[in-house]
Amino acid sequence: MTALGAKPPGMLLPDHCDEDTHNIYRRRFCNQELHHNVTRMNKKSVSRQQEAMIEMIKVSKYYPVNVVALQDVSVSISTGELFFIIGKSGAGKTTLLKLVSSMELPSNGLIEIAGKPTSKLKGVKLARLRQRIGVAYQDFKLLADRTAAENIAISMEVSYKKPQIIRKRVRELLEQLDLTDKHGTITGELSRGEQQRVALARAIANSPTMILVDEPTGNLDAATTERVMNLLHKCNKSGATIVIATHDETIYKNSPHRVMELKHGAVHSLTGGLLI
Amino acid sequence: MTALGAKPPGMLLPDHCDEDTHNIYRRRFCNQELHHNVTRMNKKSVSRQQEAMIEMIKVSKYYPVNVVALQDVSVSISTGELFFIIGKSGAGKTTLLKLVSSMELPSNGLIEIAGKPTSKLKGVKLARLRQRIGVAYQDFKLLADRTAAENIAISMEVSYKKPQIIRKRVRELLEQLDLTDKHGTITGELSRGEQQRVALARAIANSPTMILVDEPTGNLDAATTERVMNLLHKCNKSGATIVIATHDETIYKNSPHRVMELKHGAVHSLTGGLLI
Amino acid sequence: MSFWFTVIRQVGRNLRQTWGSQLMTLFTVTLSVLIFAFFYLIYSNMLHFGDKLGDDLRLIVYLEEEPGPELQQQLRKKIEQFDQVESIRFVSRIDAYERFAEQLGDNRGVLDDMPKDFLPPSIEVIPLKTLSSLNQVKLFSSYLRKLAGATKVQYGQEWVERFYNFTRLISIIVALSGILLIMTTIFMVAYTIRLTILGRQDELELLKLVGATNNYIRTPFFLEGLLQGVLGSTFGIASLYILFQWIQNHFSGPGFLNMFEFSFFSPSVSLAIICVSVLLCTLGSYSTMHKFLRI
Amino acid sequence: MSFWFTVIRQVGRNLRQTWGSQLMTLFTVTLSVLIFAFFYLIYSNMLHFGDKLGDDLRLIVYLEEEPGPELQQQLRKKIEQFDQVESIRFVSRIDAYERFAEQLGDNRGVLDDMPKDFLPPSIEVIPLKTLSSLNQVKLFSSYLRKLAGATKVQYGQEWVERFYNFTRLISIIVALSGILLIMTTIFMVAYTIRLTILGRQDELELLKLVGATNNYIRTPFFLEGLLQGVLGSTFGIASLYILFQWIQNHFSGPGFLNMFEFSFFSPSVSLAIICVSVLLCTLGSYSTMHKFLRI
Ligand SMILES: Nc1ncnc2c1ncn2[C@@H]1O[C@H](COP(=O)(O)OP(=O)(O)OP(=O)(O)O)[C@@H](O)[C@H]1O
Ligand SMILES: Nc1ncnc2c1ncn2[C@@H]1O[C@H](COP(=O)(O)OP(=O)(O)OP(=O)(O)O)[C@@H](O)[C@H]1O
Ligand SMILES: [Mg+2]
Ligand SMILES: [Mg+2]
Repeated sequence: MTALGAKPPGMLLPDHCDEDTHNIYRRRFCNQELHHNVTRMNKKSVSRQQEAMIEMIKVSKYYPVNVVALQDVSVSISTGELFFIIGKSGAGKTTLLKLVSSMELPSNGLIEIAGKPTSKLKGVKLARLRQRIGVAYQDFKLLADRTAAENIAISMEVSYKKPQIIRKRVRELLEQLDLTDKHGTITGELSRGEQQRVALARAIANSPTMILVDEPTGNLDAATTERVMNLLHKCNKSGATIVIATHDETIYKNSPHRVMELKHGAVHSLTGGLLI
Repeated sequence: MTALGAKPPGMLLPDHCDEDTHNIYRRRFCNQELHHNVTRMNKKSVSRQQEAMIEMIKVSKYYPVNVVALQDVSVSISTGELFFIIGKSGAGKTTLLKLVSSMELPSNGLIEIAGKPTSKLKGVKLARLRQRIGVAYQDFKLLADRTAAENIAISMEVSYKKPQIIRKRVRELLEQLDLTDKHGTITGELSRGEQQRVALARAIANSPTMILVDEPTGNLDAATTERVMNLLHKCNKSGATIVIATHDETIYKNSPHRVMELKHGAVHSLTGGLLI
Repeated sequence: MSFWFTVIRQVGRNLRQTWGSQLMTLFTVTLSVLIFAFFYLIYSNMLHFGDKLGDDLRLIVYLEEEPGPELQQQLRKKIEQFDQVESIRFVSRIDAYERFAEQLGDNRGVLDDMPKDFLPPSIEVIPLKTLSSLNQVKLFSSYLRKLAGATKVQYGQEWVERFYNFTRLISIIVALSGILLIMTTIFMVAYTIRLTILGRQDELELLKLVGATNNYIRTPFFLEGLLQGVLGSTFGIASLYILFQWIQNHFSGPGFLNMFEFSFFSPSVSLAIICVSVLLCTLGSYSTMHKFLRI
Repeated sequence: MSFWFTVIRQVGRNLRQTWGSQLMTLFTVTLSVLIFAFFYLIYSNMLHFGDKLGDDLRLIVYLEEEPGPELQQQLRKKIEQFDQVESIRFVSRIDAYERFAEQLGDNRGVLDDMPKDFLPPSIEVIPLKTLSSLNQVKLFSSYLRKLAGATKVQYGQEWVERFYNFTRLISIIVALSGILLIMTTIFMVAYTIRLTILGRQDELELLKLVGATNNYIRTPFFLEGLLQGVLGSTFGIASLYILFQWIQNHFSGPGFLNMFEFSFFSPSVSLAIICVSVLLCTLGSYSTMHKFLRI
C-alpha cells in the first residue's frame, strides 16, 4: 500500500467508488498537513514517514463504576492503510472505533484525525468530519421502518448528493452485496445477514476517506464474507483508510495488513504490515 | 447420543443443569408418546425409531410480495439430538427456527413438537410449550434497560421459580460464560459479544427440553466460542434437544452431529449424524 | 400464591423502573378527574342557582273587580289547571292601599284624603320552583291574562327575562366547556395509557416469547391501572375539595356565597366518582394492552 | 438551494411516514387552540355582559326639599366629586307626580283630588358603566346618602346585588376553568411533541452519526412545527367560529342573544391568536428537539 502522494496518477479507480474520492481527499486535508508535520515531531511514533490518518496517543476510556474499556492505547494508522483490530469479546474494539469516529470522547489521551484533535471539534466541523467517516456499527443502527435503499441513501443525503447520483450508487452497492431483490424491503424484515450488508453499504456509500467497520461478517457465511471483503479492499485501493474490528480469523490471517490485538483494553500485540 | 430411555440411570448430570431436567422431560411428554407412535406410521421419515422431538413435514413459509423464505422443508429431529442448520445469508435458517418456536405460523405444511401440531396450540398451552423451549434470537431481544441478571432471570420467572433458585442459577450461568463482573450492568451498556452470551444464558436458564440457538457465536472470538459450545454440549448431554443455526464452520465441521444445509429456503443437503 | 408473589414483585419493579411515565399517567388521571368533577360540581350547583333565582318570581294579575269567595275558588281552580303553583293570594283593594301606604312611608299622610279603593285588586301567584324556563313563565302569564276579569299581568318582566337568559347562557357555556374538556380528558388518558404500553412493547413481546401466560403479562398492568385510578381520582377529588374550600374562604364576602349556597359533593357522590374513574382506568389499560398483546 | 430541496423532501417524507403521530399532534394543537379561544371569547364577551347588566342601574336619591338651581349646581358638583357619572337628573315633586299618574294609567283619576306635591323630589343618578363592582355601587350609595338634604337612596338593591354576585361567580368559574384548561393544554402539547420526537430519536441519533449538520436535522422539525401551528390554530379558530354560528342560530330565541350581544373575535384578534400559536408550536418543537439532540 502506498501513501497518497505516491499513487500513479493514471491509475484507474474501481467503478464502485466515486472517481473523485482521491481528489476530494486531497483537497480536504492538504491544508492540515503543514500543521500536522510540525506537531508530529514531538510524538512517540515518529518512525513512519507517511501521513497518519488516525493518531491515538495514550488514549484511555473509562465507563462509570470501574469499567476500564481502553487503557493507554497508542497507535498511528496511516492514510490509505487497511488495519485490523482483534481481541476477545469485551476487549475494547468497539470502544476504540467509537472514539475514532468521535461518537464518544476519551477519558484521557489525545486522538487526532488527519492531524486535527477530535476533542475540540464541534457543530458544523464535527458534522463535516463525520460525513467523511463511514461507520458500520456492530448493532447496525438501521432504521427498521425504512427500506434498504432509503437506509443506504441517508449517508449521501446528508452531504446533499443529487437524487439521481444517490439512486445509481444505491443500486450499484446493492448489486455488489447480492441484495438486488431487497431494494424496496424495509430493513426490519430483512435477515440479520442482509441487515449487516445494508449497514456496510451505508458506511461506504458516500465514498468516505475513512471507513470504520465493526465485526462486518459476524452474521455472514464464507461466500458472502468474501464478497464483503472484496468490496472493502476495492475501497481501500481507491484511497480510503479502513479500520476493521473483527474476531473472524479468515479475513485477517493471511492478509498483508497490520493487525492489532487488544486485551482487557490495552494493546497486546501489533503484528503484520508487510507492505508498509 | 442415546435416546432418553436408554440413559444409564446413575449417570451424573453436570451441575449447571437442573438435576431434574430429565424427569421433568419424561413427565411432560410421556402422555403424548402413545398418540405419537400411532401417527408416526403414516409419516415419511419412519426409518428412525427414536422419539422425534421436532417433526416438520413439507413446511413452507412465504412472506408478502413474493418472498419464499422456506419451501417444502421436511425434517425430523430426535429427542436429545444436537442439530446444525447452515446456509447462506438469507437461506431461511432463522425462519425455520421461528416456525419451530411457533413465533410464526407456517404458510403450508405441518410442524409437530413432541408429537403435537403447533398450529393448534393457543393461550396457556402455547405459553407452556414456550416455557420448555429456550430460544437465543439472532437479534438477542434483550431488554436494554435491565441488568444482565434481570434479563436472564426473566425466562425463569415466567415459570414461577423461587427467587433464591433464580439467583443461584443466574450466578452460575454468568460465571460459566465469563460474565461474572457484568452481573449488575444494564445490557444496553454491554459489548455486543457480552450481549450475545446473555441472550444465550437466558435461553438455557430455565433448563428447557428444547434449545434453539440462532448464530450463537457471530460476535464471539474463538476462545469464547468454545466456552459457549461447551455449555451447549453439556445441556445436550443432560437431555435437551438443541438446534443451532450458524455459519461458523469451526463449530460444526468436525462434530459427529447432523448438519442440514438450506439453500434458497429448500433443504440442500443433510449430512453427518455418526452417533445416531 | 407464587403467581401473586411474582405479579406483585413485577408491579413493584415496574413502578420503580418506569416511574416517570407512571407519574405522567397519574398526573393525567388526576387532572382529568379534577376537570370532570369541577364541571360536575358547577353543574349540580347550577340547579340550586335556578331555585334561588326563581324564589322571588311572582306573577301579579290585576283584576277589574274584587272577586267574591266563590269566584276566588273558581279562579284558584283555573290557575291550578295550568300548573301546580306554590301559592295564590288574593289582594283586595284595601290590601293594595295599605301596601302602597307602607311604601310611601313618611309621606303616607298624602293618602289621607284619598278613597281607600283607588288601587285595583289583584291575585299574587307564586309559581312552583320547577317552572324554570322563561317560555313557561311567559305562557303562564298569557294564560293568566285570559282569566275572566284580568286586566294586566305583571311579573317584573324585564328582570326575570334577563335572569333566565343569563342562566341559560351560563348553562350553554358550562355544557360546551364540559364537552370540550371531557373530550380532551378522554383523549389524554387514552393517549397516555397507549403510549405507556407502547413504550414497553418490547418487554411484552419478550415475555410472550419466553412463555409467559397472558395472565402473567396482564395482571401487573391491571393492578397498575387500578392503583393509578385509585390514586389519581383520590388526588383529583382532594384537590378539588381544597380548591373549593379556598374559594369559599376567599370569596365569601357579605351575603355573597350565602346567597348562592355552594355545596361540595356528598361523600357518596365522591366515592362514586372515584369508583367510576378506577373502573375506567382499569378497563382502559386492560383493553389497550389486550389490543397490543395480539401480536 | 440543494439544502432546501433536501429539507423539503425530508419534510414530505416525514409527513408521509409518521402521519399517525403528526395527525395526533395536529389534533392536540387544534383542540388546544379551540379551548383557549373558547375561553378567551367568553371572557371578552363577559365584559359586555357587565355593561348590559349595568345599563339600567340608576340610584335615586330622595330629598327633603326641592333644591333651587344653585343647590342643584352644588349637589351636582358633590356627586361628581365621588366619581364621573353618566348623567344626573333632578326630579321635582311635580315630575314625580306626573310619573306616578302615568304609572297608574286608567286609574289616574283617583289622583285628581290630591295636591300635586305629595311625592318627594329626587335626584336620578346613572353611574358610569365602569362602575361594575357591587362594593363600588354600595359605596356610592352611602356617599349619596350623606348629601345634605338626602333622606333615602334607592337602587333596586336586591336585584342589583344578585346580579353582581352572579357575574362575580361566573367570572370565578370562567377563570378557574380557563386556568385548568390552559394547564391541560400546555401539558398536552408539550407531551405530544415530546413523544413525537422521542419516537424518532433513533433517526435523529443516526443522522448525527452520519454527519448531518444541526440545521439539516432541525429544519424539518422546525417546518413541521410551523405547519402544525398554522393548520392547528386555523382549524381551531375555524371550528370555534362554526360552533359560534351554530349557537347563534340555534339559541337566538326572541330577545335572547339580542340582549347579550355576542360577538366573535375581530379578524385581527383571530390572526393574533393564530400567530401566537404558530410561534408557540414552532418554538416548542424546536426547543424540545434542541434538548434531545444534545446526545
Ligand atoms: N418478516 C419478513 N418479511 C419479509 N421477508 C422476510 C421476513 N423475514 C425474513 N424474510 C426474508 O426471508 C428470507 C430468509 O430469511 P431468514 O431470516 O430466515 O434468513 P437467514 O438464513 O436467517 O439469514 P441470515 O444468515 O442472514 O440470518 C430472507 O430473504 C429475508 O429477507
Ligand atoms: N456504555 C458503556 N457503559 C459501561 N460499560 C461499557 C459501555 N460500553 C462498553 N462497556 C464495557 O467496556 C468493555 C469493552 O467494550 P467493547 O464494546 O469495546 O468490547 P468489544 O471488544 O467491542 O467486544 P465485542 O467483541 O463483544 O463486541 C466491555 O467490558 C463493556 O462491557
Ligand atoms: Mg464490539
Ligand atoms: Mg438468520
